[in-house]
Amino acid sequence: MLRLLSFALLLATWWVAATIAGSAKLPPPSAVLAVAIAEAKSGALFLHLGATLARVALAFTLSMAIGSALGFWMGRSRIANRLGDPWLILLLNLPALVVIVLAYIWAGLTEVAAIAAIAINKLPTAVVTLREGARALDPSLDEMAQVFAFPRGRILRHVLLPQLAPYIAAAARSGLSLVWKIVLVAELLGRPNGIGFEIGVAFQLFDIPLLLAYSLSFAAVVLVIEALLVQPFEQRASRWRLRAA
Amino acid sequence: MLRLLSFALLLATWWVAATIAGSAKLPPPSAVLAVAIAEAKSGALFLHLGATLARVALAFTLSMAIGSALGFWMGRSRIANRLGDPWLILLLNLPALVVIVLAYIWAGLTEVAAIAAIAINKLPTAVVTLREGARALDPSLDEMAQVFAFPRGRILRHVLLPQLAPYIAAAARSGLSLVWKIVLVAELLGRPNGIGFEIGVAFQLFDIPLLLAYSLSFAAVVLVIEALLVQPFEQRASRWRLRAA
Amino acid sequence: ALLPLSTSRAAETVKVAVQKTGTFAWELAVVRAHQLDKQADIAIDAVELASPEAGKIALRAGNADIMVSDWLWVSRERALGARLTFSPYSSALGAVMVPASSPLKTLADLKGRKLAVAGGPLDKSWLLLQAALKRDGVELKSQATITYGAPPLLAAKLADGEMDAGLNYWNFCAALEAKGFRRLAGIEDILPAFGAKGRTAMIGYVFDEDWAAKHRDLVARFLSVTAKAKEILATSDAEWQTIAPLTGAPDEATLRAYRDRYREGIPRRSAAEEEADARILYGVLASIGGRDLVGPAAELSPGTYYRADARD
Amino acid sequence: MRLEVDIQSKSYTSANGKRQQVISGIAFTLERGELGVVVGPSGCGKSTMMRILAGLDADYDGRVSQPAGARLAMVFQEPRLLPWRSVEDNVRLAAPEVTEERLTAIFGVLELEGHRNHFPGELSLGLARRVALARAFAVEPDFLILDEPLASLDDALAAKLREEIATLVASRPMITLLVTHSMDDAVRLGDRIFLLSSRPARLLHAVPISVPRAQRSDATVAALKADLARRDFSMS
Amino acid sequence: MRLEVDIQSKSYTSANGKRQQVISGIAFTLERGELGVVVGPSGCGKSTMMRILAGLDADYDGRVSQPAGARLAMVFQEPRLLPWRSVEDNVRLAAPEVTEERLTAIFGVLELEGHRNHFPGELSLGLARRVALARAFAVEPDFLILDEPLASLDDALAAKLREEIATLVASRPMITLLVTHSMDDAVRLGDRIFLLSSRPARLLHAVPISVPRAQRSDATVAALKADLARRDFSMS
Ligand SMILES: Nc1ncnc2c1ncn2[C@@H]1O[C@H](COP(=O)(O)OP(=O)(O)OP(=O)(O)O)[C@@H](O)[C@H]1O
Ligand SMILES: Nc1ncnc2c1ncn2[C@@H]1O[C@H](COP(=O)(O)OP(=O)(O)OP(=O)(O)O)[C@@H](O)[C@H]1O
Ligand SMILES: [Mg+2]
Ligand SMILES: [Mg+2]
Repeated sequence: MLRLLSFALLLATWWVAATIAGSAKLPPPSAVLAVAIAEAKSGALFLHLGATLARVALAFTLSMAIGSALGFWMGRSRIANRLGDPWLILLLNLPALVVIVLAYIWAGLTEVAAIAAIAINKLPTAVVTLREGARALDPSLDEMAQVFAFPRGRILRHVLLPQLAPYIAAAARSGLSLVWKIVLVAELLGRPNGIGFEIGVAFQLFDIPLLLAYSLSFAAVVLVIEALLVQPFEQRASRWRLRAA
Repeated sequence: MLRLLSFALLLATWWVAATIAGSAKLPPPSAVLAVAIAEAKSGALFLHLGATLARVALAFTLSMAIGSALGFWMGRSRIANRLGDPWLILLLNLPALVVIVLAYIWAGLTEVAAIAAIAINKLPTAVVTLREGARALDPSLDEMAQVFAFPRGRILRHVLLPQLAPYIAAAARSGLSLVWKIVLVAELLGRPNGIGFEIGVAFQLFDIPLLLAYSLSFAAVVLVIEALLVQPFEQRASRWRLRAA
Repeated sequence: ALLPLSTSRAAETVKVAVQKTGTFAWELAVVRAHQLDKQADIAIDAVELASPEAGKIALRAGNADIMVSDWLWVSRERALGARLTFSPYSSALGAVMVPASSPLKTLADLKGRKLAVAGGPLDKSWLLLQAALKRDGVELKSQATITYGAPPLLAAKLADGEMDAGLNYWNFCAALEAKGFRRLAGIEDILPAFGAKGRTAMIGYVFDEDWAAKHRDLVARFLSVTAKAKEILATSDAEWQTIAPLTGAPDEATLRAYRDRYREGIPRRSAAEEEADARILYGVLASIGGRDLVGPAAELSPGTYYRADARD
Repeated sequence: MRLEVDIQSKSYTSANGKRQQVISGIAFTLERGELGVVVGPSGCGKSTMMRILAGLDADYDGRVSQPAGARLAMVFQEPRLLPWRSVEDNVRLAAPEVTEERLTAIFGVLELEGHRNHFPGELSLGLARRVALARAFAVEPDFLILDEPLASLDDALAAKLREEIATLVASRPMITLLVTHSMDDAVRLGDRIFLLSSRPARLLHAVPISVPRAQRSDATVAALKADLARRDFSMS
Repeated sequence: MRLEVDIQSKSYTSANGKRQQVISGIAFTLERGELGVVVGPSGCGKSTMMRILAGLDADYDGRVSQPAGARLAMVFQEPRLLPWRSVEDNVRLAAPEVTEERLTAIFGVLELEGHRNHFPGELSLGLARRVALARAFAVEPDFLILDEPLASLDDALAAKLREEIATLVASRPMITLLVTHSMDDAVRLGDRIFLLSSRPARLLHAVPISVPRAQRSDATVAALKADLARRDFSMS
């Protein structure tokens, strides 16, 4: 289990760095873990983590679904691409802070505003990635599907999705991390709970172990999801790729 | 020129929205433009934009170069992937705030710390995207190159890069936007100039037109670069793709 | 026996935005603990937020009726057309802190030093400091190495010796003080030089004028409730033990520093006196901060201070 | 049900902007039950024509009336399998109604039984082409286009599959078009042989073969081939 | 310079985990100047063997001593061109030292002159295979592997290119291996013919052809083919 080894190495590196730098500059893993356990015992960790995870899940699903559809469309249709491009570039380069502030001003400090703002932030990166995927589709397989009169659903599932899979995987992985980072900002600016809220508090108090404990809790969740769900699935789905000799 | 039309539509939409919502909730384009012009005249806009662009350019180049190389390696070597994966997931899901704060604590409130922190934030998304690209490489072309004893440079330029191009394009586009967003945070937290610094000031004053003027200045730069440089290049580079019939 | 009566009549609600780590949150804790709100028959609905700027969003978005900010911003907003108004909350101001062993003795010694400035170039304390030194012929902005940044980060930077001196918000200064750092000067100490009569409350409750006009009674009761809470915190040391966890103070010394500085900051003067001083300071700030800071108005916008007795 | 083809002209614009005519005049009709064979030099425009007939390309001058409501099946010149689906799935996706029985029969004839669960990347080129044939057979088409279906197969297997195509064509009334470079295949299978010129493709001859398929002895085949060879050279 | 081949066994593990033997025993040597032809049923393991000989696959039991320092060129069974480079660039990238003169000659023989600036996606399959041949020719190899180079070409062109291969082989002392399904090609070009069994491939016969290539008349060829046909069936 190379992966476990690498994980152990990571912890060891952290430990060493903390020892060298001194706990004021970087608290050791044990200190962070102790804080995390304390927060978990008090229930605060789960409360905030739960709130954040719910927001992440919603915003992620929303933006991936709409973003993928839009990106696919822009990759396939020249007109859609021309029309959508200026909007895309604008959305892509609008700072998260601005979108979130505007959303809160427009829709109030509500859950809906937060999730919409986060989704809008993530949307364009999904569009950009899936657009490239759609451009790289193999037209010869399209023709095959057309000749054999594949219905839409079958084309999507058996012809398009497998070709788009690497793009979707890339968009999803970097997208999830982006959503999570933006959720933090949204929580910092206008939610009364969630990891971002706690990180804001920890930052104001400049309590680095607390800051790290909350920050890493999400990474831990993703690590577990990756190891137990995503990677086994990916391995199954890419069985058809012949390994390099 | 569909693109111009779409751009006009975008401005019109904004105008209408501003009129409906009232300028307290969303300032009209004219107000933002007026502020932008005032800031440009005073020279402040160019000063901050220049500082930010320099940081963006450095951090972007750094993270794309290292991230692409790492991602390629992880996509090709099973061992590298297993070893790198936990680090990747950790980096991917470490909030920008945390990385930046730690970097500032470690390396002082310096330019180096800022750029390193930004690059570290962007790095993993480039890795994730390029890893997928490397996994999707066509082994039959590799074999061809090996048989004809292509030297490394030729393989890179003529065999690998064209296959990775869509992944690089996706990573670069969403990466640039990510770098820019993180530069803002880094500037907000500990730099004495740059768009992020000005956005921080505008945010403190809650001066929405100023906030938008600075935010959009970068989007405008990207829009121009895209239209004049990137897209013509992309069109040339993808001439070989047969358009759908 | 009175309890059923008071609950049967629905208490009027006031929505306030509070930063979780701020002093407003401490006061609200006291209000709740002593049921001051119930006694005044109001319900304080607090929106807890994690960053100092979030309150402005809450106010603009309509999620809060009252938040805490400074009169400078209120005046600027008024000049730009927003009908906000201000009621003094605290006169605690930042201070220039140096390490205990620092050779710096007076503000003028900052020349040529590395100075950390929290809150950016338009921060009130920073502008006042510059204005004060200008009178002594020191152009601090160009004659010292200035580093702007987030207040907690700069406090940490000063603490670990990267900076020679730091101008920070009062709560960070209090924490530094507890760590043995020395106050080179508090900003309130330099106010008299500009002609101010006393400690001037820079920050206060900010709310919409029209809303306040419709809820005069509610505003009055809210102000009296918070005044009572302030009084409790001003007199009772035991109370500080109760709210200690809220302050995030890592030790007794820090808590004590917080307590003392907080108590000093409780505004004791009438609104008219406050406003008179604010006008003077406004002039000073406008002259050094310029249009960027104050917006189009050259003077403190009329109506910036909330008058409980005024009728429209 | 008949196929009417009248392609006056077809041109491609290549990536460097040049326009190039590929077909300059091909007109014929095929009746239900007939098998037409298209023969022409490499690169003359045969596959282009097949794409037009299959309805994959509408950008040409002329008119093609495809058999209305006919089920189409096509063996492309390359296998065009879905690399991420097993051999069996590739066939079943194109022909969802195929019975297990018929599938087994088809795989048996094409000697693919042992490869059902392989992915296309694990097949040799000959095997992959056979899977493409299996897919077309499984569909039970009314209109069948075969673009060099027997290339890359050894002689024995090619002969066997030629028989199989003859059987299939005989078993149901369908329209078949076969592109091939093998005169042998052409003469053994075709009802009519269309000889094309080099690019731009023009129909040089449409040679009907009157001997019924079942009765074409080796001698007949040789005679027909000789006849064709003469014509072919006389005009191209 | 000689090629010594002794592959005892080669197996693949397919994606569903099953292991399958593909080659069970092939041993021969080929001297400089010789052209060996490999013939065997579809899917028997010919391409697998070529990949091993080309050094692309090291996962087998046995030993292959490639001609030391020899320049290798290979025509794969599929064209394997770089889709994003023009025909000319595809050739030049593999053979950077090729002179303009020689390139023109090669393109002339392969009838590719008009396609120099086309991208591979704009070629017919036959044209693409010719580009692959052009690439191999341009390299001027010492060791040349041709995996069905003449499939998908019309008879006239195939005959012409067969001549071209013969000329090339005669012009320089190199080792050539040709995989084909056409007995005609095998007998006309080969110095030795290796007959393989069906999977797992085993070397059934190594038939030397003693008549020099230039002197093989149609009658000799027919006789040799008949001889081979007998052997082939007697063991497979
Ligand atoms: N997309 C395209 N763009 C430009 N030219 C094309 C395109 N597709 C085909 N051609 C050209 O059209 C001509 C005919 O191609 P086609 O594939 O129809 O030939 P073919 O008769 O099937 O040849 P083969 O026997 O080699 O398969 C060729 O010269 C080819 O270069
Ligand atoms: N990567 C692979 N994984 C598993 N099996 C494979 C793989 N590659 C080839 N095979 C199997 O090995 C056998 C031989 O394949 P090979 O490509 O060598 O055949 P061939 O003799 O070249 O056939 P053809 O004449 O059809 O080209 C086939 O049965 C094929 O299914
Ligand atoms: Mg063709
Ligand atoms: Mg093969």
